[in-house]
Amino acid sequence: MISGVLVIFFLLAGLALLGAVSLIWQSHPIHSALSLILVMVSLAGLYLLMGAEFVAAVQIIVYGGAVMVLFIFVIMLLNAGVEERTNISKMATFGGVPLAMALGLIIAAAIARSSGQMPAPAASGAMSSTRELSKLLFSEFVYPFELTSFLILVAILGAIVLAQREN
Amino acid sequence: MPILENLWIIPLLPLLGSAINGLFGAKWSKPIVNSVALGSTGISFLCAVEAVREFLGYYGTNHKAWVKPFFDWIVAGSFRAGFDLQLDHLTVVMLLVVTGVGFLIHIYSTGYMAHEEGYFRFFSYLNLFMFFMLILVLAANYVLLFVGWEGVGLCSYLLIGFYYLRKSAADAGKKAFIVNRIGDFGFMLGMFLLFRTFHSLDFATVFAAAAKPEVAIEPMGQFGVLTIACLLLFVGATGKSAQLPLYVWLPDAMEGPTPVSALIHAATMVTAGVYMVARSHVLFTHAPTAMYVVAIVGCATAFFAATIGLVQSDIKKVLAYSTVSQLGYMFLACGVGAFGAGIFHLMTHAFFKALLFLSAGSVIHAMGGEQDMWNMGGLGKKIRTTFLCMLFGTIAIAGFPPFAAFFSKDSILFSAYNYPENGKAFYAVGLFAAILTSFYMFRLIWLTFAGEKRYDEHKVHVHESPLNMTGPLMILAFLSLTGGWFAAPALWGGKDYFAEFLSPVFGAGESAGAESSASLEHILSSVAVAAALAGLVVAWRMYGKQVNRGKSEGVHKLLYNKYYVDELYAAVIIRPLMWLSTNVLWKVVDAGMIDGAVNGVADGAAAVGDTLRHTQSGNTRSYAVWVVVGAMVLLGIIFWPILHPALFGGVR
Amino acid sequence: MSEILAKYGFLIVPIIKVLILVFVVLTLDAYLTWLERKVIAHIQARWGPHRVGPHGLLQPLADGIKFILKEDPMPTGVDKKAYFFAPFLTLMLALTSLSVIPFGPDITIFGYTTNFGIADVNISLLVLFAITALGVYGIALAGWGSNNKYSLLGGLRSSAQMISYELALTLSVVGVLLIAGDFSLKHIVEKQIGDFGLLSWNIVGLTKGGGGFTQIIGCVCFFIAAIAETNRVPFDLPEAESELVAGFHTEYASMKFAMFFIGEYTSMIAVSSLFTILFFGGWLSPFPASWTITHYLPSVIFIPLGLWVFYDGIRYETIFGRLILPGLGAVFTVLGFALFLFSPVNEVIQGPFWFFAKVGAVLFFYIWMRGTLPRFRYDQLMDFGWKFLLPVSIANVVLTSAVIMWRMK
Amino acid sequence: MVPTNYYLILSAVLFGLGVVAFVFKRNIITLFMAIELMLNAVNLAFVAFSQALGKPDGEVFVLFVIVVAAAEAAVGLGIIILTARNRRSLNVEHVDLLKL
Repeated sequence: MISGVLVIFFLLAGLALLGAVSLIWQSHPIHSALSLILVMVSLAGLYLLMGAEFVAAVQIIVYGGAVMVLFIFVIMLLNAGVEERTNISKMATFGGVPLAMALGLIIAAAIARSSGQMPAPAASGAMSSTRELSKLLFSEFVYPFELTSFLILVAILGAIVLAQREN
Repeated sequence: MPILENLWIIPLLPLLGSAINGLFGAKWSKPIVNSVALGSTGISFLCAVEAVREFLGYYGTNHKAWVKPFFDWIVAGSFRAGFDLQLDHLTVVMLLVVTGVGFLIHIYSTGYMAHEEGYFRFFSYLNLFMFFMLILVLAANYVLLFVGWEGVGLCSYLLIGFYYLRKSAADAGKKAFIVNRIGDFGFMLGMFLLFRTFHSLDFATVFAAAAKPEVAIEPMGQFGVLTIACLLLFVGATGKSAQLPLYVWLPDAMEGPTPVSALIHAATMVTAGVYMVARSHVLFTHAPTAMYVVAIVGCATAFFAATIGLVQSDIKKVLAYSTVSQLGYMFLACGVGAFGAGIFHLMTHAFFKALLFLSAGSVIHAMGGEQDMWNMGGLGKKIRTTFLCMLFGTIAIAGFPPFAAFFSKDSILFSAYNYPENGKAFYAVGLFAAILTSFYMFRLIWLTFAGEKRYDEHKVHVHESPLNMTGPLMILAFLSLTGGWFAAPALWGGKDYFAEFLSPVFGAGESAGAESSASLEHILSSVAVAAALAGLVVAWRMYGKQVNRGKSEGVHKLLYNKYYVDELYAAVIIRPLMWLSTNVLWKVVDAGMIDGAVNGVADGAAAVGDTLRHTQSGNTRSYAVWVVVGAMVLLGIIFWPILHPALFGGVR
Repeated sequence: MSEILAKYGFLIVPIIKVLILVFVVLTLDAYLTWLERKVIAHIQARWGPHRVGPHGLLQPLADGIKFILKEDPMPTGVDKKAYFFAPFLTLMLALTSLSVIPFGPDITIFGYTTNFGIADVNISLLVLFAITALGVYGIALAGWGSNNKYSLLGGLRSSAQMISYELALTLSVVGVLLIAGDFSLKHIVEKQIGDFGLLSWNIVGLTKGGGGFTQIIGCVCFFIAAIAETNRVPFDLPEAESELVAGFHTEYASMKFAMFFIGEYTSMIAVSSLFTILFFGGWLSPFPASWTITHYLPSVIFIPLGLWVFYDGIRYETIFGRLILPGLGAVFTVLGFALFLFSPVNEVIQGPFWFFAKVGAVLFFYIWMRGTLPRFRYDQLMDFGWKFLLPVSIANVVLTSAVIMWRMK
Repeated sequence: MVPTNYYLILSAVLFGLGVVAFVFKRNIITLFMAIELMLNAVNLAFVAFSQALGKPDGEVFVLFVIVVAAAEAAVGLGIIILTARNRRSLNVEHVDLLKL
């Protein structure tokens, strides 16, 4: 029998897939962006389902609230129009999509076959209270953490340098 | 024993001076450069004296040479070549000669080079030479000795080519360098052979091993390992010490400034070969054949060079050939086993030959650069000090008592006479060479200082050199007068103090002859004096009164052109080499094979790139697809064990 | 009754709560507009609305009817999806953001204990931020969708502005989080319980355990950033009338416009509630818990208010007013007396009373600022956000954490 | 309880769709979105694994990925703006020269 959780999972997964497909389908970047936001939100839902609340929240705040806003901002700034479907690249025109799908399928197949070795999922929510996560982040992964801060600093500088009009 | 404990100070000081002058001297005024150069050498001379004092004290208590390793230089498997310095009686002599004479010549140079370009450069090179020479002398193993050996070669190259704008000078430098390479090649082979035999290159180890009673003395005419090794080493010695057949570079080396000729090509560097042979005397005594060869070569060179010296007109050339012949004497001494006598002659020769060269330099200085003796004459009255010093030197080298060379040359001839393997012949040749020596030296004196002047009063303003040039001359003159008196008592049946001083190194055996027959010694020495007198008389007869540069023909022409040796070498060695390198190495190997290969590679790369270029369309989507393909391949490989049942219907 | 609750409570209770909340909030929004117009009018020495109903009390009703009945024209060349999606998104998010706010302590009715609020998530603060973060899209899409350069500019401005101020908003809260050590708003409030009453609130920070530290800087930063997030004066550039006609909602009319409108006021309420919770002790009374006498304050306020309204009503000009106002006054008075008599109800009401009192004060402050301050220029806005607000809030974080570390030693 | 495979397969499919989008779309910005999509798919896998293994490490990685993605977006969009200014086009196929 299908438990409620499973229903929610399929719901969210369907939404995510829908978003991903429509990201490809839409011809206008802003619609693609909206589809991507849909994917991200549903992924956040899945994280919640797995009990990873913090990640879910961060997913929405950072991806939904910052990154994608940035995308939309840029689209609006550049006033991007409907994309032109040029076919200059033979490679991509003929070989591209099938190959990409094949790639996805290979991974999926590999996972499907290897599900025997997959460990049984631990009790949801039990694994990661935000507190544990932060403890881990600031004890074991503190150096990567600091590094990411540097990375962000550099990114800020780079963005400023790129964006300013040379005069 | 402060200095003895860190012996490295003595060579290091000149190196410092050289570095400082070489790096900063260009900006500095002459006094500063002088103070640096003279200071470094002078202090190192004082250090050397102090070191000798300490060493003698040390030797008095425990009877062995002072060896001190400072750091490992090369360590490879069982092979170790360390920066080890050594001090024994032989080294003491060399050390004092090198530092002392070197210091004097430094002083002299400050006057002689006063008006030259690249003043600081000259002194930088000179100090560098001092450094390497001291390394050579103090080295406790063949490798370090070789370092000094090569280093002095380098410095001699630099200094011969000091006037590098003059082609002759540059060529002479190159010649010296290349000829030395040949010798060094032999030397290195000798070292390798020694290492293969004794598994070490430390003097102490090698000599100890060689001196063991079970190491048989290889009989005459047999070429064992030791003989070959000694011969190879001797090849190196002939290169460095300008013996037959590799003497050709030394006369050309006179292109360098006169102080250089005095220091490097008379007093110190060229004697390195002698020193090395004497240092390896243990090996040589085990290889009589090698010693015989050494004796023959030395004797031949002494005679040969002397004959060439007879007719040279360039004052420095005369001295150069005389140097060669005197070195021949030293090798003769070593060859007949009288190492002590050889070193003795080395020391005295350092004194009087340095004196002669410096005086010649003073003369040239006075004549404003004129070197041809035929354009001199009558200088005796104008530059009296120089004249007197030169006269001292001449008397000394000619071998009149009580001057230095009398004793040293006498002991050499005496040992040669006593040498079992037809020593009489050696003695005869040596004696004849002595006559020649005294002849060409007095010829030089007369041509230069006596007679009426053959130069234009108005062009050349003859003037005495300043004190900082004449001072060293006087000191050296004094030394070349007294330098031989160590051995004086031997004449009256006393003992030879110099030989005794060196006896810890060479063993007491060889001065035995002195006691054996004092009467014979007296006869021989009187003969030698007579020979010198003969030379003097002949010279006076020929050049005493009327002098004109007679046109040369016959023997004179042959001698004047140095037996056409250079031309011979050119014909036999150089031209074939040139032909080979031009027609084979250049045109075929380099142009054909190497360039062909390189260009072929380049063309191949270009062709490949031209085909691959089309994948670089610059279109991001194509790149993306390629990335996808790569990812698929990788994943396929990684997931293969999981996937292949799926692909080939395997069961789970 | 109680066993039914125990059985289906998890299903019924939230539905009831949602219905109540939506009703309350919508009414609140409506009368917030009324209040705003009144207050600003008085600031500007006008009467404000006074035609529809006594003191214009029915004005919101009239507005609502107008919104529903108006024609809804759609400009040509709009991006339909975005154009239609934007208002819904705005309103939806605004309402959702209220769902995690606790309006009071847990209560027990008929033996069924539940939290005073819809959802009790243990990362409610993060959820709230997530929702506010998504709030940008409504405006941005509206601006993009309605094919109008004013709207586009408005959308651009708002997205830029919101990204910029979101950083300051988040960082200014970190101090409070450090003190509370928890993301749950409920726990944050409970941390502020102390025997000094309002001195224990985060803004002063004299908590019982001495774990607190004054967050006055964070408070100021948060408030400024919050105003910017809700696009209110002086940060209302996205809808700057004098520059962009009406900014992102220029092309919207009737219900779609109403949605933006309601959405804006709802998010105002949400932000004010958050502000109250974080810095002003949420539902806690400003007096020390020991002073039980203060529990009668609601009745002490309601009864005179009711009486005054009653008195004001009977001498009102219009008949309508003479009918309605006294009734309203009577209701207030009765309510006051009721609270006075039934102390359990009074106890229950304490939390919400203080909460809404504080929120009301904050909202009044909003309106007051709108009546007072001029609008920023765009570059000033950005400079202020990046060069002042952000550094200051970071400094606050550093200071607070330093103090806490030092306390640990 | 949802089996871990479901999540993994979902993430695989999402990743594949991201790749498809990357090779199929022409608009630079959309390409960028495709990359973000792939990153999200990977994140999903990470979280799924960390849930399966009952260790929060995976989530930490997700946080890192998100940070990197944010930085990347900042710089990448800056570059895109420049490109659009210089090339007057957002079509990757028109941006195939290193020099203008």
